[in-house]
This record gives sequence, C-alpha cells and structure tokens, in this order.
Amino acid sequence: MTDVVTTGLLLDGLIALLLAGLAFRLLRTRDLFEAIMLFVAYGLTLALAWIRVGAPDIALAEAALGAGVTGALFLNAWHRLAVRAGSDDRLPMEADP
Amino acid sequence: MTSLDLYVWAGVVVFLLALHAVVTRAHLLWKVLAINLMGTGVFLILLAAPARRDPMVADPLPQGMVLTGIVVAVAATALALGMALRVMARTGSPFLTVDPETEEPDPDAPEPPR
Amino acid sequence: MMGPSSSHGPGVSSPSPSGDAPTGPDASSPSPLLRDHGERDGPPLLRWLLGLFLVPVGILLALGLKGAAGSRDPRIPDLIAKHLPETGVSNPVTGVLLNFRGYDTLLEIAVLVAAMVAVWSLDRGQRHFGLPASASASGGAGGGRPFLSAILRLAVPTAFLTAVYLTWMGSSEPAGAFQAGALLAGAGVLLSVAGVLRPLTAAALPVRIVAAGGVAGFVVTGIAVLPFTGAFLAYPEGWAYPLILGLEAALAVAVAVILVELFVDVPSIPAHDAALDAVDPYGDPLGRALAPDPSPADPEAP
Amino acid sequence: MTAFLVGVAFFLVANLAGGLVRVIRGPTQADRVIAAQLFGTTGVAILLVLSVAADSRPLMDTALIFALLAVVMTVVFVKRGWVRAPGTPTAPEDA
Repeated sequence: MTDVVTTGLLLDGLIALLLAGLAFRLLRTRDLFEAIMLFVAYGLTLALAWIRVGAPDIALAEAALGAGVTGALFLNAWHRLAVRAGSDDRLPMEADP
Repeated sequence: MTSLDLYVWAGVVVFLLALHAVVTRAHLLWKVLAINLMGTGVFLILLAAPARRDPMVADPLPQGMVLTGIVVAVAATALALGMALRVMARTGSPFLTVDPETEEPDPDAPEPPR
Repeated sequence: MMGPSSSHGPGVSSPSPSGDAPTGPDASSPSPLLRDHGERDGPPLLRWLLGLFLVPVGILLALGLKGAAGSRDPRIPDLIAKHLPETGVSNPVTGVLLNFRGYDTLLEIAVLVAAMVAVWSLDRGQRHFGLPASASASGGAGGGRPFLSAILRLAVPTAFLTAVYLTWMGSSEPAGAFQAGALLAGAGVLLSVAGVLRPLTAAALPVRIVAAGGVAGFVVTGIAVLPFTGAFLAYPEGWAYPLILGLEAALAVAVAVILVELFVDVPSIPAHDAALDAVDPYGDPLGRALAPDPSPADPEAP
Repeated sequence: MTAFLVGVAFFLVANLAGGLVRVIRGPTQADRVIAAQLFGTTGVAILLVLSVAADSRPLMDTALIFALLAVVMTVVFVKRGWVRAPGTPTAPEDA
C-alpha cells in the first residue's frame, strides 16, 4: 500500500513539475507557434492532473475545451497572422532560424 | 507533503509565472495565453487546496465552479483573441502600446461617420 | 529571454517606420506578429525586480492556502452528499450544476451567448458565411482528399455518439452537458475547418435560436415550475430527473453551437474580398486590412 | 499490482517530459505538432493505465475524448497551421 502512495507521489510530482515547466517555457518563448503547441500540451497535462486530483468531470471538460477548442482558436489566430505577415514568413517545412 | 499539496504548489507557480508574463510581455497573444494560464492556476488551487474527507474525490462544489470557469474562459479567450486580432489588423503591430518615435498616430482614431 | 542582450533581436530598428505591415522579405527578422523579439517588454531590470517580488508572494500564498485548507471543515461536501438524493441525479457535480446552483449555470450560458454576440460583432464583415468561398467550392470532403474524408467519416460520427453518451451518463457518471457540448464543438470545428460544412455565422436565425435555446430552456423551466414549488428553478418532486436531462440536452447543443460560432466568427478571410465590401463597407473585416491595399481605413464613402 | 500500474503511468509521464524537448526545440512546425500529439496519445495510454489501476470507467471516457480531440488538432493544424509558400495571398484551404 505504501508502494502505491510513494509511486503516486512521484507521479504527481512529475506532473506538477511538467505543468510548471510547460508554463514557464510557454510564457518565455519568442515563437508564437511553439507557444501554442506548448499550450495544447499544457492543456492535456492539466487533464491528467485533474484525474489525479480526483475530478474526472473537469478532466473531460479540460481535454475537450482547454486543449482542443482553445488550441484550435489559437492556431486559427496564428494562421491569420501568418497570412498577414505574408512575405517574410518562412516556408512551412523550413527550419526555424 | 501530500499529492494535493504538490498540485497547490504547481497552481501557485503557474499563476505567478503567468501574472509576471501578463505584466511584462507586450505581445497581445502572449497576454491572452498568460491570462488563460492564470485561470488554470486558480482552478488547480481551487480543486486541490480544500480539505476533504476522501482524498480520491474532490468537492463537488468547487468542481462545478471550475467547470463553469473553464467554459467561460474559452468564451473569454475567443473574445480576447478577436479583439487582439482586430488591433493587429488595424495597427499592423502586435503590441498595444504605440511607440511615439516609430509609429504613426493611431490609425483607428478618425472613424468614418456612418 | 530575460537578459538584455538576447531580448533585442536583429529587428529592433528594422520594423518599418510607418508602423504598418512588414514591407518586404527580410529573412533575418520575421514579423513581430509571429516572433516576439521582446523589444516592447520593458526594461529587464524591472522584469527581474517583479520576478523577485513574486517569489515571496508565492511562498506566502502557498503557506496561506495550506493553512486555510487545514482549518476548513468539509461541511459543504457532506451537505451535498446528504441532499443529493433530492436532486434526481446521482452525479454530485451535475446535481450542483443543474439543481443546487442552477442560477449559476443559467448565467453561465447567458455569458456564452453574450460572448458569441460580442465576437460576431467584432467582425461584422462576415455576415453570411464564416469561411471563404474557396473552402466549399473545392468539393466538400470528397474531391481529391481521400484521407481527410476518411478521417472525418470516422471521427465525426464517433464524436456525435460520444456526445450523446456523455449527456446521457451525466446524471450518474462524471460527464455532462458541457463536456458533450465541447466534444460536439470539436466535431463542428473539424467539419468547418475541413471545409465540409460551411457554418452560418451568429447572424443566422437558426444559430440564434439554438444558442438562445439554452437560456430560454432554463428560464422557461424555471418559470414553469413556479406554480408547483413556489421558487424559481426548484424542480417539483419526481420531475427533477427528466427536467435535468432535458436541460442538459438543450445545454449541450447550445454550448456546441456557441463554441463553433466563437471559432467560426473569429477566423479570417485571409485575402481581400470585394464582395464583402459591397455588403458592408464599414464593417472592416480583417480581410480588408490583410489585403495589400495601402489605405485600409478608407474614410471616403462609396 | 496497483503500484506497478502507477509506476507505468510514471514512466509514461516521463516520456512526455522527453517529448517536451521536441516541442521546444522544433525545429520545424511539424515536429512541434507531432510532439504535441505525443501528449495526446501518451495521455490516452496514461489514462487507460490509471483507469485499470483505479478501476474507474470515467477515466476511459476521458481517454476517448483525448483520442477524438487529437484528430481535431491534427486537422486544424494541417488546414490552418501550414502556410503556403511566401507571397501567396490566397487561402491555403484548397491546397
């Protein structure tokens, strides 16, 4: 039984660390597309956290809304800005500088 | 130190990181992202902090409030994104503050009469 | 990032002095729209100081929360558990959302409707359809995109089925109208992005009716139960379960439609579309500003 | 057995932390999207493992939602995240 508690604590610590790290990188990065992808990843990780906190209702909503719909909204905005930025946008398959 | 404490700490860290970014980052889309993250930090605290009888099941009341909050946050995000995009389309700049040296006066100011 | 040297990319002075529109291909400094070089982020010293200030705030906050959690006795969960049988559902969260705090949910869906109207009114140029004409002109899911259409055929019906399941199970299991609505919205976003569905904007009457249906269902139910129980949204004995189920179904559909509208009304017409100018010359959809036209805010009347 | 399953979940979350590197370092957009999708697919695996460990069906439902939302994100990326070659003003919808 204590095995479960210890392993669970490790799991929770890793998820919490992952959340904080994702948030840190998301808010510090300079590339908008990277930030959006990190936001999606953050939403999915947060859904895992809700499960661990004991709130499966919230996990369902977070997976669908926080990651899915919000991510789509941001990607849409990115698309709009990429078209706006137009000529100095890099080729899609090209590596970032 | 229990699992729930870990999530409270994560919520506090995420909230403060996002608060810092809202204040310091000038790019509007990062501000929207950061406000979203502030909300999730609050949700984490709201669900993980209260005392409970059964550590495996969260309070139904905060759960209902957080569920409401998530849905409203998505609507607010859409509105904020729409407004940010509109600002960017009118000024061509992703920043709200206009630098007096390099920028023209606000092109939005003389609104044509309807 | 926080350092003063790295925050100033090559593009400190390169943004065009007119302040508008990145004017030419300048590979070394992509548009600040997509890559924020941090020129406007304020002095680094101030940022560091703010960060340092937030550290003790965080520690105090966490300690305070810990103390608050320790001193609070869990009376509310017990109350909810005690009265849960009276709500007609066995999932406590659904009981809280649709029975104990019905007002809350009513106002929530009202906020969603308000947000939908606000987002739509930001971009009045897109009066008729949310997507550019080319999207649906290319022949729906079929023509030349077998993989996309196959994915859609698999995913969309599954999403619908799951949404119905989530609404149905919401009374007893962790699920409910908002989750189902979000999932349906995901399917709707999928269809509209793929160009299969050409969704109406919030201006369309059916959209308005369905979106208002959530609020209307709540208000009508709340008033209809008045003669029986004497209180707004207090369900009469024995009727709680069917009423909640009906409200959940209306809510799920309304939430889905509103979320799809939020998605559809924000996105752009990437290129200048003369047809929209004819429709609404002052609407100034983003499409106009996106066009290479040098005078986006043209004050003269047509 | 439960401890073992939670340990497996831990391992999978550690994989997520590895995938995070790809999201951050790119270098192409496709790399980032695929790595973000890893959060979705690995999330499905974690949820299924945890649902067996805790013997709860709602976790499986959440896994189902994860899987469905992964499709949404992929299609939205392909349709919206990929901008055509520079200088093309038209919509990339009918690419």
